[in-house]
Amino acid sequence: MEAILSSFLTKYNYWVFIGLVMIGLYALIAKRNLVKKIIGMNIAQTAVILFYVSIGAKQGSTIPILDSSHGHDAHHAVQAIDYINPLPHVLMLTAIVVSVATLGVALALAIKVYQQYGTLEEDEIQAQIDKT
Amino acid sequence: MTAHYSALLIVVPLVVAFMVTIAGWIDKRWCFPLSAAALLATFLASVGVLAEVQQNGVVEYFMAGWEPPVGINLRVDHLNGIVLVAIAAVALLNLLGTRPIVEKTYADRLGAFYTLYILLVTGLLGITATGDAFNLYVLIEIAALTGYALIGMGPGRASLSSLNYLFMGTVGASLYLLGVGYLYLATGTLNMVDLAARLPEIYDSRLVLSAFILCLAGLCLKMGFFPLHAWLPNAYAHAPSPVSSLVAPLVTKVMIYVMVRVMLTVFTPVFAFERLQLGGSMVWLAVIAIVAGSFLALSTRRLKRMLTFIIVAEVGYMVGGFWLGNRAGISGAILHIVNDAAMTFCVFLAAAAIQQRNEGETIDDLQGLFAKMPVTMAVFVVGGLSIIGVPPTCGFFSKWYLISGGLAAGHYGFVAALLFSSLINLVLFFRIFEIAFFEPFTDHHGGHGHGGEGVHGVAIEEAPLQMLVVMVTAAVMLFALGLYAGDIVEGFVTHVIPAGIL
Amino acid sequence: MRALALITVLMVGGLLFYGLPDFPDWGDPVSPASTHLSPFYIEQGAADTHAPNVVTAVLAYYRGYDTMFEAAVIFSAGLACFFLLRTFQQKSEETRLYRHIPTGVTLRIEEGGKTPAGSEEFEPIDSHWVPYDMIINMTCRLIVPFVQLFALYVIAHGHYSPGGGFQGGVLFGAAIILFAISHDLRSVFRRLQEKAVMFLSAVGVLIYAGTGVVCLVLGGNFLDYSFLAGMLGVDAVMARSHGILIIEIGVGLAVMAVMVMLYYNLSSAGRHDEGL
Amino acid sequence: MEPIYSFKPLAAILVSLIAAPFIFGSRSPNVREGWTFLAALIKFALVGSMLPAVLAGQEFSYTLARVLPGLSLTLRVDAFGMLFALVSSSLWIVTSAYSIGYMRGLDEHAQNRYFTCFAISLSATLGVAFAGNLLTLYLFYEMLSLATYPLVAHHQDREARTSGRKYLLYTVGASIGLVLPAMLMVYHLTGDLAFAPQGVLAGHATRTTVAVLLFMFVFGFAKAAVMPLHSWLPAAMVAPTPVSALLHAVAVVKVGVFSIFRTLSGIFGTDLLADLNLGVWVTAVASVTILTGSLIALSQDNLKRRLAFSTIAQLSYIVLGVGLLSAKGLTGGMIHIAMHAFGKITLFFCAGAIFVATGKKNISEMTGLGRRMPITMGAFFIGALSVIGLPPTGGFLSKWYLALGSLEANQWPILVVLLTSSLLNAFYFLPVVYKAFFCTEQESLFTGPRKEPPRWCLVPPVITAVCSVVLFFYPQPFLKLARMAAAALGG
Repeated sequence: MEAILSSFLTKYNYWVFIGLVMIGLYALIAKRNLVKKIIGMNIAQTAVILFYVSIGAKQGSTIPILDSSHGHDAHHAVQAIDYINPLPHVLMLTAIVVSVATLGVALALAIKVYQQYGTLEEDEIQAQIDKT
Repeated sequence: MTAHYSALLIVVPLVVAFMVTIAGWIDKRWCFPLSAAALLATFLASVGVLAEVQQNGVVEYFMAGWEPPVGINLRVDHLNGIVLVAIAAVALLNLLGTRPIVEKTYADRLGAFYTLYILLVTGLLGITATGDAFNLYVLIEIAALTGYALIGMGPGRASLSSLNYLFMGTVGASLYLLGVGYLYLATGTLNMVDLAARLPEIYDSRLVLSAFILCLAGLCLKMGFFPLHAWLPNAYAHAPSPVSSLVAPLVTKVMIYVMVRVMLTVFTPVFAFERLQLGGSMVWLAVIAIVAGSFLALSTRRLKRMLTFIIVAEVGYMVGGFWLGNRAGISGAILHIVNDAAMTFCVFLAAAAIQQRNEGETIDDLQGLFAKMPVTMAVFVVGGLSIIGVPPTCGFFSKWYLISGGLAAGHYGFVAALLFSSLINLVLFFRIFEIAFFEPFTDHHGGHGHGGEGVHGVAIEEAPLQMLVVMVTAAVMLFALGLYAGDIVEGFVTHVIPAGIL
Repeated sequence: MRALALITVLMVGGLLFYGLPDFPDWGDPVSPASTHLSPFYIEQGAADTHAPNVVTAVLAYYRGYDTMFEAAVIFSAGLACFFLLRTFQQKSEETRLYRHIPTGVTLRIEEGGKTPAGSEEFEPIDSHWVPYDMIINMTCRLIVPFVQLFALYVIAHGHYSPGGGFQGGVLFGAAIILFAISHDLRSVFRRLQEKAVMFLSAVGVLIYAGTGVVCLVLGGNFLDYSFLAGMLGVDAVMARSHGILIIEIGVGLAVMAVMVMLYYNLSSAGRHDEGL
Repeated sequence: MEPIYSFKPLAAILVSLIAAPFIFGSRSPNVREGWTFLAALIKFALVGSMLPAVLAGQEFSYTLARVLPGLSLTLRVDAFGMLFALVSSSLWIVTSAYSIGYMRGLDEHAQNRYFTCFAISLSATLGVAFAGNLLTLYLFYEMLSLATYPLVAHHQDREARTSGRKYLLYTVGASIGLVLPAMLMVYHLTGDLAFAPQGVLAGHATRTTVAVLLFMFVFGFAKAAVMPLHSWLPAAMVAPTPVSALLHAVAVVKVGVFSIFRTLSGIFGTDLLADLNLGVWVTAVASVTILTGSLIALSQDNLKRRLAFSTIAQLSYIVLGVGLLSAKGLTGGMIHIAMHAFGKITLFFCAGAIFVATGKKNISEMTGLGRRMPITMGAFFIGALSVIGLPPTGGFLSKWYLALGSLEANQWPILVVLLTSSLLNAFYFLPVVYKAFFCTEQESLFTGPRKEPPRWCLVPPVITAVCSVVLFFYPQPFLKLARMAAAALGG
């Protein structure tokens, strides 16, 4: 128990991300409304972003924008330990864009489905398909 | 310029894609020639890269001039070299062949169609060429997004199928992304080769195992490996014909390539085959996939749907062959990636031509088609024979390797599944041939009605010439790939497989 | 379905939890992720690119190839929405609706009826009730230029502070969307046509990829901005800095245009009438 | 001796393949048949031109493509292959002539397709004859199955469709299900599939494995119609008679037994089979097929079906020949390919000619037919003699050798089987002839003057009947080729 507790305390970010992934996936699979599914998908994607950003964190460091701003006075060396890991942020910028793009296309498809069937409930759509 | 071939084969279509959008708003007539020129250039570049690989071994290209792991690199070896050529060739041929259909169906949004088409191809090429695990994810999403859009424009249930595909595809890609994240957490790098170098010390870590399973699960979902295939038949069967003849041959195959790449290059066979001992269970899953795919294909009478279930079975071939973990099996899987792309393209293009001519979509609508569309049906027969695995078409030779892999591994279940699926394919295709050949049948002996010249009895209504030329080229390719199977394996595939694998 | 969902979720969750014990602690400064590659970026980034914002340096330079595809992804999304939804059919002319601009009164004209004279005072509308609120209208009109200005700042200042093409582009797009929400789509179309949006999105990404191609033509590898030095008349490091700015502008354009395009198509379901 | 590397074998195969599109595209029947004859004659000439060298002990070879590492598509002409090629290419000429008469006589539909498929089938047959390894053989074997499918289902009615399905299911099904895995297993065990005089399998496999492989091959080549995989053959009799004649008396079924023969001698090796004492199992299977086939033939009233069951029985003679594992037995088996071909094709030609002239298919309706069509029935009689194995016809020679072979192998039961079978053959053939000629006026179902079938249908059976007789007195070059081949196998 104590191990779990300490694991939770030292890694709570990761716990949260796993929870979010599970919530998102559950919504994506179990919900019968297409928009709810889309929301679930987005939650899962956001959870992944949280995970990556968590990787980048470093205790006692600041955002990766260098202090000695205009870079020319390079005489005081930059210490990597002072700044958090920029790479996950870079990656997540990409992932955010991807999730926005996916969301856009998903919504467009949902609109198309709605135009076609007049509903976004999967059961009702299925009933219409079975009828024909 | 030769040094830049590997970059050009991705950059050229990418740049042209944006130009096509612009051209679409200025003068639509430019869309097709631009696209065709771009894909032709890509094809030539891919051949150039392959030639270079053949001569000097692995070709690396450092984006922005930074060597990995700092920058992103393209890394083309024998494995992705042939896959690149296959993608470029199929994409180009399909573009040329389906032009009549596309220009009729999407006249009002031609620019968008061709842009999405080229971006999809770019995505696939990028997936294949890249040496960076995260870059792979971005490109998977490019290929996927454009694919959803193209598939969603089909008739009938296409938009719903495409939305389901989107859900599944996103989950698959997210799982893969999580896997990469776990790997990054464990090693601090994203480059495949660097990962492979840093992983062995921590093979025992739970992180690596979960990363492995996440990547594998994500990729299995993306490739439509049974039982994660549910999205595939609907999406591919309802897609517009010119799109299904592009995505059906390429997308799943590229995902299988990614699996092979990740397993061979990132995790290395030592981990994938020796430490985990996953092979046996994966092969049994593949057996189930093959058998289930075959039965599902038997159960439908819709032409394109049947073909998609065949793809489900074929995915089983390749996954199973790879996880046999021996030289013959992996060779067979890799060879089958190329061969299956060619033969799936062949049959889907023929199906596109058929559906364009007669509106029906079940196999019962194909009556008398041999007389009406002899060339199309001849191509369809060649494709079918290749899928059945009749020599000297290429399908036979990859099956040959897969079966010998199964024998060498002593995995008789896999051998039996392959043979079983061949027999089912025989039934599937001859069911179609029979209908197309003999119906509407008449109960007479001697056929006095036809006056001896049955061929000229029905007016020939062939597909447009452009399509025919492409189809015939594809059919000839099936024979060529078959007759040169030995050279392909010796020249390329053997270099891919690590020496440790027997 | 629920049972299936539960099983899947538990399996995925279990798998994710399985790896958890071997995770480094959150914020551990000596985890592999923080020690292998990132120090290089932090220590070298500014020296290589003159961009103190290391995220920008990595995003637009070291991993610029990724970012180019990121831009391509967003471009594809915009184009996909257009492709999927846009309908070009003319609406049937049976009933038409007009609004008297000064009073906000809606006119309904049955089939065969005459169009109101003095079209300066009337505008065609698409639904019976169109929200039209002067306060919101004016407020948004006032806000929009400032948002746009800020967006430009975010794009331009990406080297030195959090920001860059994506963020700035989204802000700019948001400004336009805000205008569209507070007025209606037609008024946006008068200022920013669909065709222009399409052009801008393509041109934006083309600027990015084209910069890469220029580098390639000048003898470097794709996206290696240091080879722009000769053309820009600066040293290699500065050339990279400029290169980053150029592609940030391209990204900004593309993202802005795509945001607007997504809104255009999603809000009107592709009909390009008044929208929401 | 080094084989002569020559393009000729490939050319001989390709001739009819190249002619196929021309035949298919022909606008008039005369052009089409012109192409067919041209192809047939060139093919025969090409095969014939290789004969002297082969008789002198030379071999020809040609490698098409290296399809798998260490395995290529290789053509190789040796004495046995030559024998088979000679039989099929010479009979194609005769059959082409007969086809013209038959197809025109009945005004059949889709004749272009018919002649095209025929040409492709012949290519495949020669390919099998000249195959230098098992893979090549398998390739042409499959090609033959597919090319003959439209011929079997030619009539496009329900019966033809069912038969076509059955035909495909048996031949392709068995080859994919049995031959392919067996072939792969052999490749896996030995790394080689070339036909070697003493096989390649020796020393690579246990007795059980060899036995399993043996049965997979024997039954897998379902074209040989070894029971229980025989029932496609009677079903396939719905095809037009020239198809039954050439394909189901010569090309297709002989390809089946040829393949078994080749595999057993070239892959397993006679010594291996003898050492493991497996030949006796092959002879047992063959004997069962011989006796059962003959018995069923007795009960058939439809002439073509009776011939089909007779074929099933006769084919197993050849399998029996290889099962005996003795030089005489092998020789007998091989020349039986030629002798049975000439005899059986005569019978089928006659059956077809009867159908064209009178429309009769059943034996019970043929009483007194000899008066109406004496030449046709005369040819039928000679063909029957040959199949029964009575002098002065070629069939006697092959049976003689088979009998000698069984004595050489000390297998008395086989001799009994042979004799019984000959007796049964006589029982089901001679009454047909007897009733046709020797019946009273009242019994005769045919009245009126002599009326032979059209010339194109009449001449071919006469030619083949004459050949059957000639072969008894002058069995060369077939006997010489068979002896050479048997000697090479060293049985």
